[in-house]
Amino acid sequence: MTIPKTKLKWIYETMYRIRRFEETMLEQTFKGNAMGVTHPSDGQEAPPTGICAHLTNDDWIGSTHRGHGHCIAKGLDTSAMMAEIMGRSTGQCGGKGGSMHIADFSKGMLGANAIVGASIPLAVGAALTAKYKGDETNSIGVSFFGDGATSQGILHESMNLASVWKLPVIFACENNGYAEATPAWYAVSTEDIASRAEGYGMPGIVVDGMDVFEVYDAAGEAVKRARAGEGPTLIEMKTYRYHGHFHADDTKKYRTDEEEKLFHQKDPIINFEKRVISQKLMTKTELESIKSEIEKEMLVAVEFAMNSPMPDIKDLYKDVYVEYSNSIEGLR
Amino acid sequence: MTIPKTKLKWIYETMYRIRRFEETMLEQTFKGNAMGVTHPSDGQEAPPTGICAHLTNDDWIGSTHRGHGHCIAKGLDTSAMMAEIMGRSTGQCGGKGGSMHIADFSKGMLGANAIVGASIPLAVGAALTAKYKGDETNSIGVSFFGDGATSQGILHESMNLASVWKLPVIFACENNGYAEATPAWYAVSTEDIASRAEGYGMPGIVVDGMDVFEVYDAAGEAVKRARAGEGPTLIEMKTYRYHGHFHADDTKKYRTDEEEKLFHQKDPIINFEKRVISQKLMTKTELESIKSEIEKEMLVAVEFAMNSPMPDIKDLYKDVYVEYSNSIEGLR
Amino acid sequence: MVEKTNTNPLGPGYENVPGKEMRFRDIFRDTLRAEMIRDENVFLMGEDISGGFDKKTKEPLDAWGGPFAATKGLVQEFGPKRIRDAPISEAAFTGAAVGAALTGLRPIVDLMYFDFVTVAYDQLLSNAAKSRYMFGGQTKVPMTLFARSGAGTGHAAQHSESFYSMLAHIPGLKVVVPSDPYSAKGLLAASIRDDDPVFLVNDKKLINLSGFVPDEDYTIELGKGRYLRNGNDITLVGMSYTSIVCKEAAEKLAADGISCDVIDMMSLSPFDEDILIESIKKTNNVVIVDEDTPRASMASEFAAVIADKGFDYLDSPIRRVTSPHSPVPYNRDLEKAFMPQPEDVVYSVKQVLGL
Amino acid sequence: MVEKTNTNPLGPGYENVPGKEMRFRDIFRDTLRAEMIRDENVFLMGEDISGGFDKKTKEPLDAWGGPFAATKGLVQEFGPKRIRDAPISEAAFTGAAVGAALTGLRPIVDLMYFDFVTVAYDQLLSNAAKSRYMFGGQTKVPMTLFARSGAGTGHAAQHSESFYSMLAHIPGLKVVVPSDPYSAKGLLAASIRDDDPVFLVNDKKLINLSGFVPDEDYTIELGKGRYLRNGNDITLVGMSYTSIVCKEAAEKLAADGISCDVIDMMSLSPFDEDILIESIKKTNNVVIVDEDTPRASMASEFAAVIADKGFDYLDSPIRRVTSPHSPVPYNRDLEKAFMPQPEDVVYSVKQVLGL
Ligand SMILES: Cc1ncc(C[n+]2csc(CCOP(=O)(O)OP(=O)(O)O)c2C)c(N)n1
Ligand SMILES: Cc1ncc(C[n+]2csc(CCOP(=O)(O)OP(=O)(O)O)c2C)c(N)n1
Ligand SMILES: [Mg+2]
Ligand SMILES: [Mg+2]
Repeated sequence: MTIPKTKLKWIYETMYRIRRFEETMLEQTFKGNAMGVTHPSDGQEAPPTGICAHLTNDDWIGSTHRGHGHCIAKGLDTSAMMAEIMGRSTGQCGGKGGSMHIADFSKGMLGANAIVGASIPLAVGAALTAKYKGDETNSIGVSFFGDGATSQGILHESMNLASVWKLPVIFACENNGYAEATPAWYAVSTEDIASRAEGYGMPGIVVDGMDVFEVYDAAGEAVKRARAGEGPTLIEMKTYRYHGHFHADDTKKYRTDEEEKLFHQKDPIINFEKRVISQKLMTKTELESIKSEIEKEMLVAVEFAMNSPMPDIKDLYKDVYVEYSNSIEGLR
Repeated sequence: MTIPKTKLKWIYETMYRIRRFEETMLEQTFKGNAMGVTHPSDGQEAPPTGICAHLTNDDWIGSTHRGHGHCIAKGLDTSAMMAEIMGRSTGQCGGKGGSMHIADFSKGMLGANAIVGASIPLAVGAALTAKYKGDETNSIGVSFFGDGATSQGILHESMNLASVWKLPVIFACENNGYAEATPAWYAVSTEDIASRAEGYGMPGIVVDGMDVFEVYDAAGEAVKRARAGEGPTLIEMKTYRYHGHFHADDTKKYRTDEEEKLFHQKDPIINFEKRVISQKLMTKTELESIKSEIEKEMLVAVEFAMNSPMPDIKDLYKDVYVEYSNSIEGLR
Repeated sequence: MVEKTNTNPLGPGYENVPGKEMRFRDIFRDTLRAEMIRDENVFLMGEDISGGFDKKTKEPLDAWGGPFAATKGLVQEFGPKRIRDAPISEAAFTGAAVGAALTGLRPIVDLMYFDFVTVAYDQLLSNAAKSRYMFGGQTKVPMTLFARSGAGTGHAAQHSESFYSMLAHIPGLKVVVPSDPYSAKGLLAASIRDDDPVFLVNDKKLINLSGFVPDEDYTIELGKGRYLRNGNDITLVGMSYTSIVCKEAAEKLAADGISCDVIDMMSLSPFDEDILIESIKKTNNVVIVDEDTPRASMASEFAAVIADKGFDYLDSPIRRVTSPHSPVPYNRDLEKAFMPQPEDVVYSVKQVLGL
Repeated sequence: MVEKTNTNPLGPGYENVPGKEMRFRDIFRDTLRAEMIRDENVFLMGEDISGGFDKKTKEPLDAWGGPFAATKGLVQEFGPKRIRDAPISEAAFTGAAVGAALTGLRPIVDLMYFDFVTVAYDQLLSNAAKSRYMFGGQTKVPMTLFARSGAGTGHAAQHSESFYSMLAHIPGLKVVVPSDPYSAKGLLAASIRDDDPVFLVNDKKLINLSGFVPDEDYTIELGKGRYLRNGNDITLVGMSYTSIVCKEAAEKLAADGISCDVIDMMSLSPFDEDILIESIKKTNNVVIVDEDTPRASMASEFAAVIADKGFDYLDSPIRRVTSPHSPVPYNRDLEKAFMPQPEDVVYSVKQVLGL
């Protein structure tokens, strides 16, 4: 597929925003400014970017504990994200969710989710709404999940259900080779996860998840299929996380230097730059200006978050139910 | 595979015992002598028989709500089974379990199970014990489940786990085409369930589940593989239940006469008889004498059950835990 | 349509309401139908809720019409888009219902037997109940689930659960327990119209019982209990089927000159603290009756609330009459002994009152 | 080995027991190790309990050594046969553990975060807890599960649960909640040796705390509570981390001249009714402190038991101090407000005593 220039710019900007957000976020985590555990997704910029490039705000995505990239690719505001990670009242979820629970329903983002596999049926449900409401929007659902999540029964149930109901949904597997320290070759009983798709009557596609162009093309086909009412697709994207499972995890204990180097050579951002420049699709100046915009954005995000107030303690009792009831206040 | 004469007799005897047990049990259910719901398995005699023909008391099977055939093939006593269905103290589980919870641990029978799919990991666990204990017995685990159970995530998780741990287990799918009234073509997103095996790094085999010889051969291979430490196998047996989902279910509401007739023509018992007689493996007299023995056995089973006492009300409080504690008696 | 006017004690204001005697199962289905007509975003999913498909036409056959025929006839009227037969994947379709609720629909999930909630437990607890709070109030989860609970039908350990207390424990979820056709209609309609996830627990023993149902469209406010009988000597607290057990016990006790307030809690989360305290202020004694097993149960919860807020009005210990801390046995006699019976309540009342 | 003798109040008989100060996490691992040495049928499974594998040799790397390093070093000693790394399939490996327990092994399952019990809920409730009863006592299920509970570490709604009351509700299952290194050793060893399924709930806030641990091999009987402090004015009931909260509250109250009995329940199912009633007979007042959310909780259960069997000894209402009926918030200040604090206990005690 040829990619329109504006889209190309969006792709670069999005990948670079994810990269720099994660690096900035990690810095802040180590400074003690994040309130909990964070799971960086740098290295894995291509999957969310290549897929969300085909989506609008009317489409829905489900995400994981490693959800910042999905959020950014779906258009969430990085200041509100940073504030959420810092537990501020201005955060995307008012400081109640944190890194593992960022959601923005106005952008079609159903939420990061800290239970492995648990968000998969949510995207199926969103696709059900889309099909139920019919032509109104012709929207679709995308479920992002990792190689580790494929061991959860809920994936299997969701794929079968989506296939039986022929729902417009994409199962987007980010196979980064590891679930915590456990390698996929140990815990996943097949070489290619996508090979399981056939057993659910849907196409299964393997792509290089370090190459945003490959992801973009495969996603384009799957989105077309979904919007045309032809049902679900499973896309497996072989990718890599540059950092540890969570901010304090030391990858040296379970990954080799060679392996890490290999994937760094496939860096999605550097290779994008090389390609667009050599193919004369974008200029170095264009790239640089995007980069510097994003550097500024990150400064703004940190500034915004750090200067935001903490939530009011009374908010503890808010939003358990739609209507507040003092019976939730507990017993003191 | 050629089948030794004693085994051949055992196979016929077992299939006929299952058939007549179910018919007798249904009669008793309609007379009001069973205390709850019963799920007959007549028509499906070949799968449990062809598989258990390869097993000993040291091997373990997990079963389902439709478990009488599995019990009988694993050598359980039909009188104790009938007594259990009638809720008697002499029943296999002292009247506490009923039709859906018959177990006999002395025979390697891990229990019928009324939660669809729930017994699957139990057989995996039994296989784990076998592997853990090593050469002591070289035993294996077999998990029986239906086409409907394939929609439960636990099957997927169990197959992956068994494959990753390379456990000696057989996933024995009795595809009788229906889960309650729901046809497999509607709810299962693949033509052959066995086709899913590949995605779990194990062989998947489809056999005619109305033909005990086919089942016997496929099971023989799978059992050999398991005992040789080569890991799990998925066998899909296309079969049919002659009666409704449960005793009072009317199949006319969702199955066609043609379809029912078709499968009755494949009757596993009649075709066995034809084959062994035409191939001169057994004589008509041998078959008749087995049949009349079993008719007697059924009379004995009903007699035994009907004449057995009900459990003592005090037994209500027994066996919640290994050691009795009066704190379980509840609050009256 | 009006066959007779109210003869049942629905409380003041209901004396002359037009209505009729109906079976629980029939009013349940009628209410589902009415709510589907009322709001086109309301739809149902579950196993065999239409049940069976014609192989050639691919059309639903409505062979089962749902477990206990709860949805019989609805697929003809609303089609398979709104009466969605699902594979045996409770976790996936409960999760899909959450996803649909988050994106604008109002799904109803029929989980068949209450026991099966365990395979969908994570979707219920981690997603349905938590989404609104953990996402800072951005969204809501307007879904309804229902399933059949209770012992008494010979279904044994894995098809007879009454563990609604576990659901009532979960913040973000609401739990209601109708005890007759009247409350079934009012609570089901209220649950479907509620913007939070609500679980309606339906004791199997109620399904074929009849009772008076007003014709009018009404809802019962979630979180409110009601009096089924008024008395002065002791308060009997029931929920789901044990409300009937309490009524029967009260009749027996009346014969012995003991007069009972009988409260039917109707909602377990939120629940009606006020009615409990109000009644105890009057009677000064209480017995709570619950078919759920006793430990950390709703019986415990009501006892705890009364032991705190009603302490000063109590003349006697708070007694719970519950099932034993045990799975449900198969044998009919054992099963009957498992369930709280009116005689057990009578016995406990007399004990508490020192009679 | 003996570094110092007992300075902690382990009760009579322990004054001169040889032992040492240890961290909770270290004694937990040492106890797992001791039990694996003691019985070769004991083995462990869970995610990343050795953690990482060498691609070439296929050997475990022990990179993680389990969540919170609970199993660090064990795979070197016992090998991958007995320290079994599992895929992220809690339902399947919990079920496999039940199957292994039914066939002669004594599995231990590390479920990592307590919250994940929801995905394995059916195997726990329908199989582990019911098998013995529904099969008429033919078999037993000697398995142990453990997982980390509790708020206070910024893990937010889906990694901070304390819903142990739901497990204690389940007949056939046992539940224990150590509150210090001493009880961790005794309860873990007792759980592993017990022939029923036992769930040990391990509050995260305890993991890095230290305390006195006797060197000797000992177990703590399941179902027994203990006194952490003796007083006359009021009984404070704690469980898991709230036992520490109660101790701190008691210290503050002592400064105001209020003397407390502090009970650490240690076991939630079965639990020690006798110690509750014994203490209330003396103090006539009680506050129960629980980090679990309030409805149908263990706090409710203890209140209910006291309101029945201890009613005659009570001088004041039974007060519960619990978390709100809410998911756990992320923000640190909200999270702290969510958890019962010693100040909350002090406040409630003074209220109850009318001070
Ligand atoms: C049900 C459940 N089990 C275990 C965990 C702990 N856990 C969090 S992330 C993770 C690994 C997930 O691996 P993968 O799906 O490959 O995603 P990745 O971290 O590689 O992005 C695990 C085991 C969890 N959060 N939920
Ligand atoms: C978790 C769960 N969901 C639903 C049911 C209700 N149910 C009992 S049997 C059955 C159909 C099972 O179909 P299949 O696995 O094909 O077995 P068959 O009845 O055909 O032998 C269903 C839905 C159940 N028992 N457990
Ligand atoms: Mg991964
Ligand atoms: Mg079937």
